[in-house]
Amino acid sequence: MRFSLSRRNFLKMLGFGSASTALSSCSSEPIDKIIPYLIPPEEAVPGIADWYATLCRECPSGCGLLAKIREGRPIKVEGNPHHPVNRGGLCMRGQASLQSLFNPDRIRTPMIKRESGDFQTISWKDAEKEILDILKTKIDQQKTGEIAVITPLIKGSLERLLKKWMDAFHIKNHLIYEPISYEDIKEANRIVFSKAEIPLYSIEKAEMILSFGADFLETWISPVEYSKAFGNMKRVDIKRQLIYIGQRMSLTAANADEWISLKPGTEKALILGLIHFILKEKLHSDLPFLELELIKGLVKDFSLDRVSSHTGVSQQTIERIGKEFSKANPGLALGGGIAVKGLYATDISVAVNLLNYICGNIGRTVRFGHEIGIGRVNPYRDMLRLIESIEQSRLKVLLLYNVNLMYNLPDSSGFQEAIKRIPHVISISQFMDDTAKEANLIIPSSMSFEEWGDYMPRKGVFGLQQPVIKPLFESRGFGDILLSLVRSIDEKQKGQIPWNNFHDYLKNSWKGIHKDLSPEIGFDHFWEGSLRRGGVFRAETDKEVKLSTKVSLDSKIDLKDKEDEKSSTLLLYPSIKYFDGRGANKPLLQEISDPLSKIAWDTYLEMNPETAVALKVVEGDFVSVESKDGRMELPVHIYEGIRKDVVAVPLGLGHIEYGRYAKQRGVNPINLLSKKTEEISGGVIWSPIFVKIERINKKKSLASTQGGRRQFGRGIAQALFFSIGKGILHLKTEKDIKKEIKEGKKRDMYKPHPYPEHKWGMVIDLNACIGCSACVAACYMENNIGIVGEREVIRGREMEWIRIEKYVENKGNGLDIRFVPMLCQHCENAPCEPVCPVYAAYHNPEGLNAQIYNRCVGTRYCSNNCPYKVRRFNWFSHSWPEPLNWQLNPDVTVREVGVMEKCTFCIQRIREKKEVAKEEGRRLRDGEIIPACAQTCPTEAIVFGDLKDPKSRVSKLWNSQRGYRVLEEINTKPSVVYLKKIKREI
Amino acid sequence: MKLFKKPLLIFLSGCVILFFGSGFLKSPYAPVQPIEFSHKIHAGNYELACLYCHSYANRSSYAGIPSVQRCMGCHKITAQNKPEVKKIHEYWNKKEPIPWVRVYKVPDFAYFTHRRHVNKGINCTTCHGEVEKMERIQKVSSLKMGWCVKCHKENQVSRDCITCHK
Amino acid sequence: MRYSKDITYGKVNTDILKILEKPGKIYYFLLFIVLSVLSVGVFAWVYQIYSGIGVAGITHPVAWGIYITNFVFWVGIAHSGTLISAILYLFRVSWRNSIYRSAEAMTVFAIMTAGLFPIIHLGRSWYFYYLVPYPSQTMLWPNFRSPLIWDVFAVTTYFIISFIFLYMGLLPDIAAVRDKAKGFKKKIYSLISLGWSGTDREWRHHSSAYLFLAAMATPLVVSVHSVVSWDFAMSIVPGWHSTIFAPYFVAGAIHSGLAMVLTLLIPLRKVFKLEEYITQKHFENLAKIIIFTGLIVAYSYATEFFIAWYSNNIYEQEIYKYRVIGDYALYFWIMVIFNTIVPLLFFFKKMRTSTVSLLIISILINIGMWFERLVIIVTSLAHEYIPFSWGLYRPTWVEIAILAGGFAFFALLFLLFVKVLPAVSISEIKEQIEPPRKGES
Amino acid sequence: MKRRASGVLGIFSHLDLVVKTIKRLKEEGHQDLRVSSPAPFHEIEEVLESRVSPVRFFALIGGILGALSGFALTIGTSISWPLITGGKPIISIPPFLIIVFELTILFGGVGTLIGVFLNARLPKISLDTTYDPRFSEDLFGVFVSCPKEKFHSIAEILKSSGAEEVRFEED
Repeated sequence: MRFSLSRRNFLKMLGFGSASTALSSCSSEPIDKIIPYLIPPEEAVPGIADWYATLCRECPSGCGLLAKIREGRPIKVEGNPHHPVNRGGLCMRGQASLQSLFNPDRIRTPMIKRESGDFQTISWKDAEKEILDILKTKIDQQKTGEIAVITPLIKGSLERLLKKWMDAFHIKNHLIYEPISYEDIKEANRIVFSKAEIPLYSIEKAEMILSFGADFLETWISPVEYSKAFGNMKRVDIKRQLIYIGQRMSLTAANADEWISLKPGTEKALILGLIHFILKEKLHSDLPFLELELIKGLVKDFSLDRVSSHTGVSQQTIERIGKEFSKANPGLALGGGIAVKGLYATDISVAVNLLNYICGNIGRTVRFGHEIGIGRVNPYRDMLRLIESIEQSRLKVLLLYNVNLMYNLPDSSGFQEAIKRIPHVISISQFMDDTAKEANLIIPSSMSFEEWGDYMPRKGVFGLQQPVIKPLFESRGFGDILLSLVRSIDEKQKGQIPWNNFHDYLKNSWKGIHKDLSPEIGFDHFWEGSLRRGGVFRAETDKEVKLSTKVSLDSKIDLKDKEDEKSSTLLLYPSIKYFDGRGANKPLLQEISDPLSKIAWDTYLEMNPETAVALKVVEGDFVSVESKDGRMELPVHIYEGIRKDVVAVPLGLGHIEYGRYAKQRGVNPINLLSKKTEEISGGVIWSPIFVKIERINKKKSLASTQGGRRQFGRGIAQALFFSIGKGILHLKTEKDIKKEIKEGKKRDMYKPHPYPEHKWGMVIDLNACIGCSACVAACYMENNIGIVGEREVIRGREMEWIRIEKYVENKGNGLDIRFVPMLCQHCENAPCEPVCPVYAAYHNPEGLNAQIYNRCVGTRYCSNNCPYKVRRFNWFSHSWPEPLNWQLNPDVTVREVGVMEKCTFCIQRIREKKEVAKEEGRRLRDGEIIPACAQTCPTEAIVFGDLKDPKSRVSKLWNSQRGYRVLEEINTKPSVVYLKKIKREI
Repeated sequence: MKLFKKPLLIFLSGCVILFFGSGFLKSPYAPVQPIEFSHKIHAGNYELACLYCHSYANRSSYAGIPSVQRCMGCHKITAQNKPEVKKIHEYWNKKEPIPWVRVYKVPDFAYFTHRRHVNKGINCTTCHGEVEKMERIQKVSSLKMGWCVKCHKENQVSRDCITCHK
Repeated sequence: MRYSKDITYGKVNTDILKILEKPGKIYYFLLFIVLSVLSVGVFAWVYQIYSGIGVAGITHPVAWGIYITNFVFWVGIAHSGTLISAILYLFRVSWRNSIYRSAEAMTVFAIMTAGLFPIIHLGRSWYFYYLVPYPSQTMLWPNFRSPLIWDVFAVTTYFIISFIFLYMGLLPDIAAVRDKAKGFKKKIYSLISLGWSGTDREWRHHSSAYLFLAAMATPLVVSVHSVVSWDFAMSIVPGWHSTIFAPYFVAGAIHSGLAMVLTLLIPLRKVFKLEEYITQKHFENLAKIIIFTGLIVAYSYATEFFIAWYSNNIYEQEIYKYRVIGDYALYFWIMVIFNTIVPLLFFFKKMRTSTVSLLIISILINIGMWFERLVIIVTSLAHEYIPFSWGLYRPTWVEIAILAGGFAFFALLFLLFVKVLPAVSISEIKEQIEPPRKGES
Repeated sequence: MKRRASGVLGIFSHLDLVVKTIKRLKEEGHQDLRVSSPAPFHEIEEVLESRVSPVRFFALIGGILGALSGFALTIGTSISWPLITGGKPIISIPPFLIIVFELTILFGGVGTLIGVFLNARLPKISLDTTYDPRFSEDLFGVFVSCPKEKFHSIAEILKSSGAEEVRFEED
């Protein structure tokens, strides 16, 4: 049993393995072993957490992480506050990243495919020999052109090493593949500013944002970074607005002040219409005459009335937006979201550029010279070329590193057949995914947590990735694999590539960075500093750009292709949970319900209620969706936030392989895509896809965590409205607040209990909360919350301690979707406490509503009596298949079947910090204790602290003018105050 | 009626004896360890401080079991020829840790930190008994809730449940 | 009420002791059915404990379901037993004497059945003793502010008192059985008869004790179901949090209980030919009380809705709207019709007097009352304050099996009872018939 | 441990005769009578002029004890480990009263039971020799305990007042 062996080695080195997390409520003496350190590592004290800075590699944005290590295991990751990309925040996927490290379905050893088609374990030596044999023969035959290497976006040292390595083997073809790329933006920038790169968008600075299908709060380029920025933007001035233009109300749109739905494929017309209007009204910032004329020429036939009739957006709206946007100083128009990556993707991005240009946003909110990493990705066109050359058998060896082409490329691309034609497919992969399954040779590569590395999400940001745990299995880092391969070919290479392992190489290449960044200090000092900080970060200066004289775009009003009219338009979008599909094998991401659909564990087709009525389908009915290139059957989810003539499907599920959690779950909509690429940029044509939808005779109940869709006037998610002229309406005055407090006192029957030392409280700013559910993920990881699986979620038994409640309102700006993070409110008059017959629920002297798990007998009375329904019951004992259980937090017990559990305000963190403060003989500092949810929140919507300390942030926010407490009228006196959302009234 | 009066009496008294008797009959838990390590010698005769081996007790929740390296620190030279010491050498050479058998275990749902207790100046013996007199380590305190609470009550320290329950 | 002249003391003994004779085929057949159903229930419970409470349909947010429904239902059943045996005794209602014994037995058995369900319902049944106040090593005691602890006390007290009361009444009759029995049986009976020999001293203390027990049982019975109702009324769940719950539940309890008495007595009377002792008159009287309790229940329903409407409390209103037209509307209408409309049939003398209609109606009422509890519990929990976490409850086979098991358990106890102890009071019937007199003097 | 007593037992089958007999015996000055009957009869109690049963006091004392222990239990335990629930005071009387009430009834009931047992000398391990199985059916028994000498005179009285059977009990 290789695995158990490797585990024992691991324990040997890192000791205290048997700090068993199994709840043992039996009082009899447990015979278990204590395994002490053989050689105690320096500074590591068992029972005390160490934090190491590293990187998150779950998506190309490259956020910085701090990994919490206990007894040698990473048990939690948090955003690295020093890292300029995420600045301490972290998204749902980042939080779940430890589940890819400890995933039970990782490839554990090198494997080779037998004739029979099944894989057989082989030793590393043999595996390397296999590869070398193939490469050597190619070299000997001078046919290294027949070799191609495909990797995901790798930057920094690894990339440089790969280059060297390929030279060593005379390999030319290297493709960088990312399923979701932005070649259209890049291309547009080349056209407009003759600068082929993806710029940096300063969302904080923008006074008004126009987003054309750019879901920058979910998946667009660098979601955490932009969410953070968005939060700050709102904080700077509550009245700053975001307007979202697209067919579907995405999470970003749901957080916008206004969602403008326009006919599919008419974005370009709208943007040009806006430009036309702005120029006509002379609202533009001053431009040289020639440029003005040039642009005028491009937009001449986009008069208001035509555009309006073509896009279905009213003239007033266009005028209003035009006026306000040009007034905004600066504004920011965003494009290039998947929703607009269609036949005219590049044109749209060009138009967006022009719009930004004439309003003088270039160089202010759109900043060049930062070379965002994702710009390096090869477009879809190149992949198609590759496939072509396979078909013409000009390609014999395919070396794949962590790319899941079988899944991410549409069937229409022909790759699925092509790959079978290749004699040698070598897959260096972490998981047995759809692609690895097709390989002849599988090499297990380490997770980012196990290997050295660095990553440059953009210029000036050198993220350093240090391993936080020894490889769990017989996996190796990609760099190490490359090095050892090179080492074992003939001597003269050795001169060029003298390093024994990637760590040495990395250090060496950082000598270079050291030289041009801070030569004044010694390297070791620099190196250690970088390790501690998680990298070196330097503010890059922007590069000036000017309008190219050769700006051009297809400036006819494009009418959507002549498809037969009864077909509707399909919109694909990357799921905030699974991104492009790589999240699907993490049980946590499957379990958390999507912020908008509130559905977990499945793919669904989003459909407008009216369309559904027309099709005679209801929630959960299956329909068949058929495009020119593919057909699939999936259940329907009714969603008001989508146009009648449009349906949408999230990406991410429908894997053939990829581990127990992803395997055979949901459908993969990518297979509906066509082989056609967008002419100019060569990107995938994501939309519009014209599909026929037919009802089929099959239904299922979707794993929805939502009961009622509306608030029925219960004021759970409250909002205020502002209008440009009048400012915010119905804002509380100081007098009202005083009055409230006074009346609050009157309502009590008994005199309030004293809180001698602390009184913990929380404030949640709904204006900042974007519903991204990162807090939910963080809570799961911090508190060992059980994953119950689809069947139980359907029965309403999900265990989430904090949930994002979604409510649909039809006030003010048409459809209005609101999010409320709902967690235990730690009421002062908690209804759950007195009904517990055994004191398992009680109120502690610091205002916490405590739950003592091993005292609980499971009457479930407290749950009935909790008006907020935040108590969760363990209907079964949950299991974490080895090694997932290694992630469990030793400071939090694992709850047994039949026990009630709930949010504790992360009592273990409070306890820890209090202990530290005691040891150091000082008082607790404000902000020292941060619960997992507050810590990870990308928009810093959650503030936690001590209400007894009048100077604490939370006390200051406590009596805010926007403050309210949910269900105030039943006088439970919650310790959580929500700040009302603020929306633009139109 | 008379007949089954005596048997009944005997039976009842039997139950009573068993019930109370069991308390006294029960001997303290002292499992056989892979190495017959004697605290008597180390802590007793040589008067080694507890913290010398259990070095985390004042820094962490765990007191910590000495690493093999720590053992070898002395036993490379001292008492090499002793059979039990030889065993240490074996482990050291095999590069394997010594699988000691746990004697004191706080259940997973309870949080206990040595750091606070040690730094508050509570003697190790208060809970672990007179270890320096024990040939083989034995469990002297039940570690049951009542046992904890009693002490907390006497010293007027927090009896708030979540101080110890996690 | 008077019995026919030809009933003498001797006849009473012989007639009633006849019940205890060796049972016939039907009896064994019934016993077999009951036992098999019971074993299914037991299996279900074992399965539930083995694999976790999750195998039941209860879920979030409806964390209480059939188990608690059964608990309330059975406690309710118990009540009318005490009503007949104790309250009617205090009022010196003569016709109670011939039916009170089986009613009281029903009480005791119903409590025993009810007592099971809270334990079955627990997430960790094996820790049920945490609810019992005893000096444990943890130095921690139960929370006496919790209605569930009130339940523990109320139900145990109710059981003990009812049992004592039943036993008191039984003493002279057990003696009577003893005097007829032979061999081993005689030993047992003389043991449990405690050597009762009907002397003046025994009778004197006995009857005074009997009176006091009746006097104590009367407030107790009211308190017990009030406490049970407070499990709901003390919470803040809309649809539960209501001041009328205590009287409403007590009335409902007696309503269902009387129905259950009928359901038991009618077959009993038929099988053991007790027409002379349990007469149509008894049934008619019971039927009349049922009309009354039925009306009270109807009134309570009306009041609930009125309060919900008049309070103008959106949460309350939502709940009651939901009950009438929501997912559980069917249950609601079963409850309304069976509990309030059907009993009104007893206004017709025919309905009161024909055993068939009596039996059918009483069974319908039992069903109705069971659903009343289900509706109250489930609908309220399903639509609480936070719309986002509204949910549904679908019972699973486990719950159904245990439900059936509960009925089987009760039936089993009753079956055994009628064959082991006099199901009709001998001595108290004698009190009702003319004692033998020479008449000269 | 049979309670042997010397005396005369008369067995009757009619209530009125029994009553007459008792009257007469009392007139004759025989106070120590024990009457057995299938059911309780006020006539008999009246002629025996037996005082009111003291069981009521047992009930009362039991009840009082119950109430006290109820208060002790609830308040005592709440104080011994004060835990706040739902913002209610540590000693919240209203809920405690329910416990108190239940315990009052419980102890009262048990007290009553004890009362009966003590007063009626129950449980008896075995029946008196003077007991006749038919007493539990339809016969009445009047037992006059008296020394051997008086046997005949009493037997006379009994017979003459309609006893169907007369038995002598010697110790």
